[in-house]
Parts: sequence; C-alpha cells; structure tokens
Amino acid sequence: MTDVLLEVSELTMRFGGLLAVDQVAFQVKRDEVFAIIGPNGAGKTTVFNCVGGFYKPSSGNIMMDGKPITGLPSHKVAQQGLVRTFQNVRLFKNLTVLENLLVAQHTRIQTGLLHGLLKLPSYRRSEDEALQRAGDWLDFMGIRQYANREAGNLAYGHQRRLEIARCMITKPRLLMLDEPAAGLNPQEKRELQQLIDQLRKEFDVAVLLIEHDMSLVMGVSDRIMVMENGRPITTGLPAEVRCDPRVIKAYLGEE
Amino acid sequence: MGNNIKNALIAAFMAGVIIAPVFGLQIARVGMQTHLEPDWNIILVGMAIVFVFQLVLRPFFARLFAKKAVKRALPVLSDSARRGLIFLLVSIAIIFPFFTGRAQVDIATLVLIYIMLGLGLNIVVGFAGLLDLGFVGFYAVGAYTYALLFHWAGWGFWQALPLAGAMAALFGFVLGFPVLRLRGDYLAIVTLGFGEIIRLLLINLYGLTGGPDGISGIPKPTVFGFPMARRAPEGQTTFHDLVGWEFATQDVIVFLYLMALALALLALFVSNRVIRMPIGRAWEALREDEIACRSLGLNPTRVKLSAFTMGAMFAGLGGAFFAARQGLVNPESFTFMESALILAIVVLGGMGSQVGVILAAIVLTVVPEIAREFAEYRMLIFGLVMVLMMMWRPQGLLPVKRPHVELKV
Amino acid sequence: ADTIKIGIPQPMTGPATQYGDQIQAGALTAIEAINAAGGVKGMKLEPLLIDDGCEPKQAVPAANRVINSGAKFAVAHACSGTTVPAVNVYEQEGIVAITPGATSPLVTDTIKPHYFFRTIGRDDQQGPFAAGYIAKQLKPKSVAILHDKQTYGSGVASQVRDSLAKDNVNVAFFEGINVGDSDYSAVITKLKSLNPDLIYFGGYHAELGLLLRQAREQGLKTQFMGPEGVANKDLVAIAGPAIDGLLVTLPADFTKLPGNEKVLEHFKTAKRSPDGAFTLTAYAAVQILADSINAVGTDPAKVADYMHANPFNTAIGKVEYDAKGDLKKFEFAVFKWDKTGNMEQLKF
Amino acid sequence: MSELLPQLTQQLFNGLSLGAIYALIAIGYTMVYGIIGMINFAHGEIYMIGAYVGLVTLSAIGVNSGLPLPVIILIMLIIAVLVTGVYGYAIEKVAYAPLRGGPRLVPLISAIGMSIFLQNWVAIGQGARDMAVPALVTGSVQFKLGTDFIITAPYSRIMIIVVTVVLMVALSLFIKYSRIGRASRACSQDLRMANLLGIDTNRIISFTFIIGAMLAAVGGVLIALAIGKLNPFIGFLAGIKAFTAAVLGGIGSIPGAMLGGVLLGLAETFAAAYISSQYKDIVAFGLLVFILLFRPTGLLGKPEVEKV
Amino acid sequence: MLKLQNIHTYYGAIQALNDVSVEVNKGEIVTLIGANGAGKTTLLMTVCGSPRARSGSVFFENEDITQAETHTIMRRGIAISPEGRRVFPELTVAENLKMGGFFLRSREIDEGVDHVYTLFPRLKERSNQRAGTMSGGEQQMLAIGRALMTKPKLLLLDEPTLGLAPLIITQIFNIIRTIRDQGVTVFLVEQNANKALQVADRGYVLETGKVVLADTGANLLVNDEVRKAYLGA
Ligand SMILES: Nc1ncnc2c1ncn2[C@@H]1O[C@H](COP(=O)(O)OP(=O)(O)OP(=O)(O)O)[C@@H](O)[C@H]1O
Ligand SMILES: Nc1ncnc2c1ncn2[C@@H]1O[C@H](COP(=O)(O)OP(=O)(O)OP(=O)(O)O)[C@@H](O)[C@H]1O
Ligand SMILES: CC(C)C[C@H](N)C(=O)O
Ligand SMILES: [Mg+2]
Ligand SMILES: [Mg+2]
Repeated sequence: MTDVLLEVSELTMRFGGLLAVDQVAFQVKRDEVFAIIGPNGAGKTTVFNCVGGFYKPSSGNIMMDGKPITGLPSHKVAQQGLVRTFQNVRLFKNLTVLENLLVAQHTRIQTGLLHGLLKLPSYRRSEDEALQRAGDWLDFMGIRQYANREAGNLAYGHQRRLEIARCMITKPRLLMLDEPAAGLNPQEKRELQQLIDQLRKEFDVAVLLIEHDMSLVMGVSDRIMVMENGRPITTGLPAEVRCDPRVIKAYLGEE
Repeated sequence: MGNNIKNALIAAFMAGVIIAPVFGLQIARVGMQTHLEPDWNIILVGMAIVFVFQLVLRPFFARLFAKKAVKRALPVLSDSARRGLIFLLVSIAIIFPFFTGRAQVDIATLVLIYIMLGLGLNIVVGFAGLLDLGFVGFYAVGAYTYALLFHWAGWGFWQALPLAGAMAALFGFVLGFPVLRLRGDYLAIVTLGFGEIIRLLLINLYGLTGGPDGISGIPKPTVFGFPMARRAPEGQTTFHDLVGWEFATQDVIVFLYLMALALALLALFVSNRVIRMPIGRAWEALREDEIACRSLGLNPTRVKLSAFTMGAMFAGLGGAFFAARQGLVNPESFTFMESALILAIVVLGGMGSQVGVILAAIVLTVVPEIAREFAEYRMLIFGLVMVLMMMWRPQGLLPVKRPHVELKV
Repeated sequence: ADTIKIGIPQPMTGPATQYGDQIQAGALTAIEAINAAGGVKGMKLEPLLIDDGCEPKQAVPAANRVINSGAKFAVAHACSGTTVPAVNVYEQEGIVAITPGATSPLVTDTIKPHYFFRTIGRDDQQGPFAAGYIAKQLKPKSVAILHDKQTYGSGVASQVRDSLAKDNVNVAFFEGINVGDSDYSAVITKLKSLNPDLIYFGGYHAELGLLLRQAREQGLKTQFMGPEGVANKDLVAIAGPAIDGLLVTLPADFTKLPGNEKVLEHFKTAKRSPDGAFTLTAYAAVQILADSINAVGTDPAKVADYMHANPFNTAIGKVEYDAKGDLKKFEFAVFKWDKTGNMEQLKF
Repeated sequence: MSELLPQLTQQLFNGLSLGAIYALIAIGYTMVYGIIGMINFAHGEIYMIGAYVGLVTLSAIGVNSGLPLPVIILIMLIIAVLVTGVYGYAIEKVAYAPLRGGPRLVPLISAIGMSIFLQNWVAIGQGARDMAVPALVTGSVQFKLGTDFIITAPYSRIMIIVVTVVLMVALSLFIKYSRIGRASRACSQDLRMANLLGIDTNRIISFTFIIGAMLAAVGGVLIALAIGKLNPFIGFLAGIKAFTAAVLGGIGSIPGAMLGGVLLGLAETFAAAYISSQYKDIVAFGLLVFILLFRPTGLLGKPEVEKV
Repeated sequence: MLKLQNIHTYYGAIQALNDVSVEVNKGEIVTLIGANGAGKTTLLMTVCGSPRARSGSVFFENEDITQAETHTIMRRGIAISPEGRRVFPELTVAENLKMGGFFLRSREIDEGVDHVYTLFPRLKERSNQRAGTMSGGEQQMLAIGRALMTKPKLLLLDEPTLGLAPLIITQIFNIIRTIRDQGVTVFLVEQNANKALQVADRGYVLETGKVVLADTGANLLVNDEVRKAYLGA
C-alpha cells in the first residue's frame, strides 16, 4: 500500500475547440489536504468533474488507491469512496436535514422492499443505526437543532456544513470540496477551516479543495497546485506558492 | 374607473369574438350547401355577461382574494389528522355499499380503481418526479393479462391477479430501462408514445387480442372458487346456489366493491410504507437533485426504475380489476385521455399526498357522473372543473406534510 | 308501475349520431303511436334516452344506466362495437333488448343470448350478399378491401373477402385503416398502383367519405362499394361529387312495404322522417316489445320466451326469431348513388 | 417493377404534405413550449377552432359568391387568424396566467381541462357531428415518370407545403433577429431575470400565445380545405401528433418542428405504403422513441447544459 | 435617489424584512452587510418589486414605485446583478450582454458590449460560448457585465465577488469606484464586508430583517460589534 490515494495523470478535457483541462497531473496522499487554485475558468471545477465521473475526460488516467476509475459513471466513483460538494450547494432542499443524511447512507443500509414492508427486525436495526449515525454527524457539525427542518430553509453556512456532513456520512476516503467558503462570512470561514482540519484528523480522510479564499487555502492545505488556462503552473507548499511570481501575476495580484 | 370600463369593454368585445363563430353563427346544411343561421342574441348576452363580470364582479373578487391572500399559506394536514381522516374514509367506505343503490356502488368501485391507479402514479410522478403520460399502458397490460389468460387459458380472477401485476411491472421495467435517462418533457412524450404503442398493438394484434372489439365476457371474481353469476358455466356451482340465496345482482356489485376496497387498501398500505422506506427517500432525493444523488453513490437508473416498476405494478392490479368489473376490455378504454385523468387525480390531490389522491379520485370520478344530468354539457363541465380546480387549489386539494422520520433535538 | 320504461341507449354524439337520430325517430314514433292508442295493458311506454356515443368504452356504462333507471326493456345500441360488450350486461341482468342496427354476427354468436334480439340482418348475410352481387354482376378481375378495424367494419369486410374467395374473385388487397385519421393518401397511392376494379370498404361513412374524396383527388377512379353503415347524408356532404356511382348494400326500403301506410301516417303526425335504413327497424323493435308485453306481461323472462316462440307482424314485415335472437329471415338490397346525392335500388 | 419510382415519388409527396400539416401545428406548440416550458395541450383545439372559423366564414361568403378563389381563402385566413388570436390570448389569461410560478404540472392539467372544455364548447355550439368542407381548391399537378402511373399533387396540398415553409422561415428569422424574438428567448430561460431587465414578460407571453394560435388557425383553415371534413374532436389527435413532431425535432426549435413534422409524415406514409396502414402509428411512435434514445433532446434540440 | 420607508416584506407567512428604512443618495456607494439569511437579498429585490413590500414605501427619484410592476421599475434606470447570477444559460455570452441592453439602440449596445469586453477580456474570448457552460466565476463576470450594459442610474449588486479569484475581486471593487465616479449610484450587498466597507460611503447592517446599524463605511469598519460579527476580527 502506497501512501498515494488519488493519482491523476495526463488528464485532458476538451469542449469543442476549447482545452479546458490540459495535461494535468497530480497526486493526493492519504490524510493530505491538497488544494487547487487558479483564476476563474482555469479548469478547476472541470478537473473535479472528470475525477468524480461527471464528465468523461478526453484523455488521461485517474487511479484511486491503485485502481483505475477513469470513465466510470459518477455513482460508481462515489461508491469507491470519492465524494464531493458542489460549487453551488446542492442539497435536497425539500427534504429535511436528517433525511439528507439518510439518503446519503442509501448504499450502506438495508433497502430490501420486503424487509421494509414487513418491518423485519433487520430492517429496523438498519434504520436505527442510520438514524444514530446521522445524529452523530449533526452533533459533530453542530446543527442538530435543525435536524427536522427542510434543508433549503437553512442559513447558507449551515447548508454548507450539511453538505459536508452528507459527504462524510458515506465514509469517503477522499473528500472533494468545490469553493466551500463562497458566500460565507469571515467568521464562518474560520469555522470551516477548523472543521476541515478536524475532519482530516479524526476521520482519516484526504481532502481535495478548490477555493478562492487565500486565508483558508493557506491555512489548511498541505500542498497547493496552481492552474491557469487548463494547465498546472506550479505545485508546492503554501509558502512557496504564495511567493511564486507567476502565481501572483496570474491569480493573486499585488496586495 | 374609466380604465375599468375600457378594460371591460375590451373584454366584452373579445367575448363577442369568441362566442360568435361557435354559438352565434351556426353552420347549417341544406343538401350539399352550407349556410349560416345567425343568433345575435346569444352573442349579445354573452358580451353583456362578460362586461358586467369584468366591471363589477372581478374587482369585487379581487378585493376578496386580496384579503385572503394574507393567509395564503395552505392548511397542511398534520400526521394525526391525516391518520384520522384515513380511518374515517375507510370506515365510511366499508359501510357505504349497504346503504345505497347499485348505481352508487358501481361508481364507487370505479372510484376505488382510480384510487389504485392514482396511488401508483403518485409514486412515479409525485415522489420520483418522473412525468409519465403513458401510465394507462400499464393499466392496459394488467387488464389484458387477465382478459387474455381468461380467454385463452380459462384462468380465474384470483389466479390472474398476481400475474397481471407482475406483467405490468415487467413492462414497466423493460420500457423504463432505456428511457429513464430522458429528462422532463422528453420522458413525458416517450412514455406517451409507449402508452399509444401498447394501445395500437392491442388494436392491431387482432388474432390475439380481438382488436378494437377487445375481449368480452370476462368473469367477475369468484368467492372461494364459486362464481357470482346468474348462470354458472358448465360444471360449476354458483355462489348463490351454494348458500341458497336468491340471486341478486346487488350482491355481486357489493362483493365486487368490497374486493376493490380491499385491493385499494392494500395499495394504500404499500405505498404508505414504501415512501417511508429508504427507497422512498431515494425517489424524493432523485426528484430534487439527480446530480447530487449520483455524487452520493445512488444509481439513478435503478432508483427511477424501481419507482416506475412499482407504479406500473399498481396499474396492472387496477387493470385486472377493471377487466373484471367491466366484463370486457377493449383498447378504447386505454387512451391518452385516461392517462391524463389519472395524472389530474395525482396533481389535484396535491402531488405526493395520498389522502389527496383519494379525494381527487372521488371528485374526478363523481363529477362526470353527476354531470351526466347535464347531458351534452357533461364533458364541458368536466373540463371547466379541471381548470377551476387548478386555479382554486394549485397546491392540490389536500397537501399533507411530507412524512418524515424525526430526530430528537 | 303505471309506465313501462324502455331504455334507448344510442349514439347521440360522435360520428354515428345520424344513426342514433334515425333510431330515436323510429322508436319514439312507435312509442307515441302505441301510447296514443292506449298504451300496453293500460300502461304507457316511457322512453329513456341515453347516449352511448357509438364508443365501445361507453357501452357497459350506458347499459348499466338502462338497468339503474329501472327499465326492463331496451332498444339498444346501433353500433356493433357497443352492442357486443353490452349484450353481456343485458343477459346477466335479464333485460330484454333489441338492436335495430347492429349487424355483426358477434352480437349473438359469442354468448348466444336468450334476452337479446335484433330487428336487422347479420353481416354474414350482408357480406355474402354483397359478394354475390360483385361476383355475378360486376365480375371484377381484382378487388381491394379496406376496413376500419372495428367490430362492424372489419367483420363485414372479412365476410366479403371470404365469400369472394369462394366465388373465385381475386381479392388483391385487404387492410385496415385508422378511424379518425384525416389523411389516407398513402393507402390510396397504394391502391392506385394496384388498380383494382372494385374497392370495398367495411366501416362507417366518415372514413369512406374521406377515402372517396381523396381517391378522386389523386385520380383514382375505381368503383367503391360499402355496407349499410356508410349510407347517410353526411357521407354525401363529405365526399361531395366524389360520391357519384358508389354502391351500398342496405336493408330493403321498408317504407314501400305494403301494409305500412299506417306507420307512415304516424311518422307524419309525429313530424318525423321515416327515411333512413334504421328508422323502421327501430319502429319494429318497439312493436315487438309491445306485442310481447301485451301477450305475457312485463316479466322480462316471459317476454323473452314469448319472443323466441312467436312470429310478429311489424313495420319491417313478418318477423321470427331463432334461439339466439337472430331473425330467421332478413333481406338486403343494393343501392347506387348518383352525383346529386340521391340513391336508387338496383334491380338485378 | 418499373412503377416503383413513380410510386415512390407519389408517396414522397404524400408524406411531405402530411408532414407539412403536422409541422404547421407543431410550430405553434414549440413556440409556446419554448417560452413558458409548458405543454399547451389546448393547442390542437385552437387548430380545430381555426378550421371552424374558416368554415363559418366560407359559409358566410357563400361558395358561389363570385369572388375569386384566392380572395375567398384570404378572407377565411384573416378572419380565422383574428378570432383564434383572441382565443389564444383569452385562454392564456384565463387558464394559465393565474397558475404561473406554481408547481410545474398544474398548468399541464389546466391545459388538458381547457382542451376538453374547448372540444365540447364547439360540440355544443356547432354540433358534434362531422361537418363537410366544400372542396374549394380543386385540381392538381399531374405528371408521369416514364410509366403509366400518374403522379398527382393536388393544389390544396401544395398550398400547405408552401405556406408551412414560408411561415417557418419567416418565424425563425423573426425569433432570431427581432427584438421581441430575442426577448422571448430570454423569457423562455429565466422569466424572472427577463423581468428584472425591464422586459414586460406578461406581454411577451401573451404575444407568443397569440402568434401560436394564429399559426394553428392557418393550419386549421388550409387543412380543412384540403381534407374536407371536420368535427370538434379533430384537434386532439392532430395535437398529439404535432406535439410528437415538435419533440422529435427538439422542442423549442422552430426548424426542429418542421423537421420533426416532415419526418413523422414521411414515416407514417411509408409505413402505410410499405408495411401496412394498420401499423403506421406504431412506426411513428416507435421512431420517436428510437430517435430520442439516441438524441435525448430531439433532432435539433440543444443538448441540455447542466454545469455541475 | 432611492428611499425605502418602513418596509415589511414577506415570503408567504415568513417575514423577511421588518420595518426597514434605507436611503441611498445620488452618486453614493452604499453597502449592506449582514449574516446569512438576514434579508439582504430580499431588500434588493424589494426595490425591484419582486417580491413586493407588503407595507411601507419605496421611492426612486422621488417617485413612489412601491406598487409598480418590476419591468417598469427596472426601466427607470435601475440594473441588478442578482444573487445566483441568473445568466441566460442557453444564450451566448454576447447575447446575454445584448439582453442587458435590451432597450438601447443597436449602436449603444455595441458600445456597451465593447466596454464590458475591455473590463473582462475573458468574456470577449468566450463571446460565442453558451453562458450555462461558463465557469462559476466567468458567469459572475457576465452577470455584472450585463448589469453594466444599460448604464444605469442605480446599480444593485448582490454579492458580486462571490466565487471570483482574488485578482478579479480587486478589479471589481475598482470598477465599482470608477462607475461611481462616473455618476452611477451603487447599492452593494457583500459578504466580504471588509472590502465592501472600504469602498462604501455609507453602510447598513441588517440582522434578521431589521436595520441595526447605519453609519459611514469608515466608521463601521472600526465599529467593534461589526468587527466582531462580520469582519472576523
Ligand atoms: N460544458 C462545458 N462546455 C464548454 N465549456 C466549458 C464547459 N464546462 C466548462 N467549460 C469551460 O472550461 C473552462 C474551465 O471551467 P471550470 O468550471 O473548470 O473553471 P474553474 O477553474 O472552476 O473556474 P471558477 O473559479 O470560475 O469556478 C471555462 O473557461 C469554462 O468556460
Ligand atoms: N423564496 C423564498 N421563500 C421563502 N423564504 C425565503 C425565500 N427567499 C428567502 N427567504 C427567507 O428570507 C430570509 C431572508 O433571506 P435573504 O435571501 O434575503 O437573506 P440574505 O441576507 O440575502 O442571505 P445570504 O447572505 O445567504 O444571501 C431568510 O430567512 C430566508 O430563509
Ligand atoms: C347503425 C349501423 C350503421 C350499425 C352497423 N350496422 C353496425 O353494426 O355497427
Ligand atoms: Mg469552479
Ligand atoms: Mg442573499
């Protein structure tokens, strides 16, 4: 067992004449927080979509734990322990917070039709466990008091938390977060940063992060890859990347 | 006010334009020639009514509704109220046939069949959010399964019933498999196409299905193997002979009704449980956001297919029952209009609301029956009722709180 | 009861309305005449008009309405498509019903009813009759047959086909078309290249009207022929001049029957027209019911037995029934249309 | 078989003219759908009413009025278009506008209700039985391709094809280049945002309905003249077929409606010609299912973009 | 220029704004800050008449527009870059921009498009791409560009920097300053309170539907409560 969890090599994604992602390669190690940053339209989200199976990459290889997952449909990818959040939060808005977490456990619980119709003991046990786990995660995220509310009515920051909880409850090995801090206020951003730290430490999950908020990125990432126009321009430690003149010119601007 | 008068005048003028070519100027034919028989009164009266309505009544209603709008939030049925209501409805349903005439019981049986269909389609449209305009196809499959098994192999109702459900489910599965990746209205039209194809096949496979004439003489369910009929087929004893009753058609009708009630209750129970089960949650989640579902590892095709198949199965059971009630099946009973009616039941009920479906099935079956009194105005009234109902209760007759598990907080 | 209810479930809407009107005219005139003469056993006949739309789907509900209204007798259903399913209901409920229009053999063959009768012939008479005329008088080299896929249309069309085959006439084409379609040009082109000497259509007037019109438009001049279900004024209007030369088989013109002067008198007082193929068959149906009730009372079982056993003198002549309610004898004739929309019986 | 080619040509013409009929109705469907994303099931009924208005007008003028034929037809068209325009406007205001912003299926049901209502409205007013329309446009172009088989193209059908093509082109240009066209495209994607840009969305919607209804009326009049028979229920089947055509072509796309209509017409005709007329509708719907499986948004429909 | 008096706005039974009064003077940048769900978006949308205030009045250039219809309000010279961007996904970038200038003459439209292109060269590169396929940040630029098209008198911006790269954020604030200097009034809702208050002449703090603080931008920046709650200090 190597310590590389996700390995992306020579990933290319073309939309018509547009090369949105061009020969991108990177590795995410176990327990690592790996960030991708870069100007708008650099191709970050597209990388996510390719890795997650939402787009079929034009070429390239994606390996999860040594197994190729290139071109698998997204639900199969998710079953491999690779789940994501979305740039615009995608909750089941009319379902309750609790139900959002129950749906996420769908692949892990007793779903037999007859079991449920007859309320067999194994079914009940499985439902109880699912509820238990959901409750635990709500506690962890500090949103238990909203458990029975419709998810769409939650404040934005809480929705973000719920979305992360919904991913975590599937026991992923790699968590992919697409701009999790967008729309949060500074206070909430700081809480988010602590949360990511905590997740990694307590749940052995690697994190692949896209974010434009530099304080967050610099605060939580182990390594950072900078993309521009579909190509990685540098990969390195936060401190290195921050001072890289190319990054400053293309992305950060002079402060 | 001046503005109001102007608007009312315009509306009255338009009413004139609308009425004139249909009612005002009747086409009459003499031999091979047509000419017109104008009736100006009807046009003028129509215009006057619209004028008055626009000028006086509408502002009045507007004010009325404006006040109401403050409390526009619909009364949502709570869990216990819902249970109470269902209990009440069921009790009424059980004693009902013993206090009314056969015509009423007969209609009530039809209502129960529509309840079954409504509950089935409710799963597909209300929960899984798949707009299915060809639902009637599965209904037809169920009905014909029984009819054909009877016709070609002499099967009885109780033997054929499970097979009718299974057959419809199979059709749902097989047809659903390729098309469920279509979105929204494209799915709607493809399902409509499937419904039509099934109907057309039934018409054209003359040798097998009897074509447009269908199959008649289908027996009603037996009571423990004894037919309920005036004359038994050779070699069988009728139920009334067995117990020594005088044959009364009322009994047959009531028996049929009670069977339908049992089946509808079963459907209610199953759909009620299923939506609280993981699969039910998955349907709803999929309706809300397919991409998010996929990102959590749910296989959308499989989830959709389960809804589609289960809905089809309900339709199949309803179909077998329909065949038994009518004693006859023919493709005419399975036109698109029928799908539309079932869909209307679901929507009018308040998507996803089971009590709503029951009420809507009653309303939409009974209204056209009552409207028979108005002879040729029957369908006119029915159409109008559909439009008005939608305006009156766009959220459905009885929206219920979504059933959901709760967590202590 | 002081009245005897007679259900009249007939098409009051839809394409077959004309036939429903004819039947209503006949039945109501008969009822009024009988009532004016004192009724049946001192009771008046009471007509109950019900619409069946000529749609198979509405048949059972319409029949149920007859029953629910308390009527024990009916002048039931013009169209074979509605009659076939409804027969089961009348039989099950023990209602004596007579159809003045439905000609399909299936009406009485499927369940061999005891309570159901006709005052019209069967298509296994009409079809072979038409075929005989075709084979002997027209002597075509080839015949094309179209039908509307419905009980009546496809039934009579296959009767014609089978009889022609027996007569060694070449049936080059046999196909169904859809009711309610408005464009038949594809099938007409097909016929055009086949170029048969005769086209027989089994079905109702609406489709035949379009077929005729579109055939002539495409330059197809072949002779057309059809059964009694096509013959009415609407056909003339739809087909227009294309109707010229059309042949139809119809019941003989009973208005010319000797002994019917009184009947025609009644139509005149009622201000209704006795014309139309089904007016007098409906009249006769009411006569038969009234005569039977007069003889044995209002118990439907007895009435049915009586009808099977006895001959009747009616507006369509002398009538006798076999065991399943079919007439022992009924005659068809061939009529030809001219371009002004009038028809004339052919003598041969 | 040397007659194969001329026969094929004749069937091709039959298919085209049938397809043009579908297309003419489908264009209206597609426009209305494009703009408020709603299947207007009452559209077929508007077509039927257009046909009736045409017949009423014709009866008022009288077949033997002595007016030249084109003038008569023009008058029929104008009156039919005006009346159905009012119908379209009123239907939208009465049955759909109050439901806007509600659940998506509600207007669909309302439309089905409206469709039933209108059928019976006319059935009561003008009677439910078949009406015959006198054959005004008679005659045809006839020619041979070598053999004895005479290929016949009736003027009434040619007229439909020509009018459909002209209307389609005109409308496509209008939608693409006119301001109202651009506004309506914006409305079709985000009504609220269009409103926020200062566009009076209610007017755009009314306008779309009026245009859609007028197109249906043109179809109604021309088809009634060509076919010669109408009853209050013709709209339903025609509506379903036209809607199928619109979806086949990619709903929302005007050239798509044309393409879908023609394809459907050809499929039906050739199925009737070379398989059996009994199976032509099965072939038509089968084709629809088949094409959608490979092009889930129709032939000319843009693939749905959902950026994750 | 814009004046809201005692506004109450509801979504059905939910009250989103409670007795809010706000004023924006000509040529000012006014910013509105507040936590998630405080009602900031609702306030902007109430100005546009969608949803409409249940009570209270909205004045624009001294005319009461409380009951006016949305499209008439917007045509008075107000433009908005709404929450969630709401670009027309099937239209191309260029068409989206043209929609922004719907009521302008065609020459003005062309000028406007060119102007937006110089502000956001990315949009020029992609002028024929369908807006729905643009990246999140690109769509945000498009939404802002579209709002700028009409040269409005009053510009409403709802979280314009959401999802934008740091470099672009800086640029957006520069643009805001520039157009203010050209005489456009700006009403700005921002999560990025720090930067927003820096450019703003004045600011309001909204909490659960109520205005709890109103002051100049500079003062709010140093206000302790604001710093604690919104600046993350
Ligand atoms: N489906 C698509 N079709 C065409 N072009 C696309 C599609 N999806 C993305 N693009 C283009 O590919 C490029 C990369 O987009 P992507 O969403 O990956 O950017 P990003 O790095 O996530 O930007 P942001 O920070 O703004 O979210 C963009 O220029 C975008 O316009
Ligand atoms: N369409 C709606 N229906 C019902 N409630 C709504 C709706 N839109 C907003 N709300 C509620 O109104 C309140 C104010 O919402 P608003 O969107 O104005 O907040 P905001 O300050 O813009 O928040 P954010 O920073 O998250 O954008 C919230 O409680 C929200 O839940
Ligand atoms: C009334 C008639 C036209 C009916 C026709 N003989 C049939 O059997 O359907
Ligand atoms: Mg992105
Ligand atoms: Mg907001």
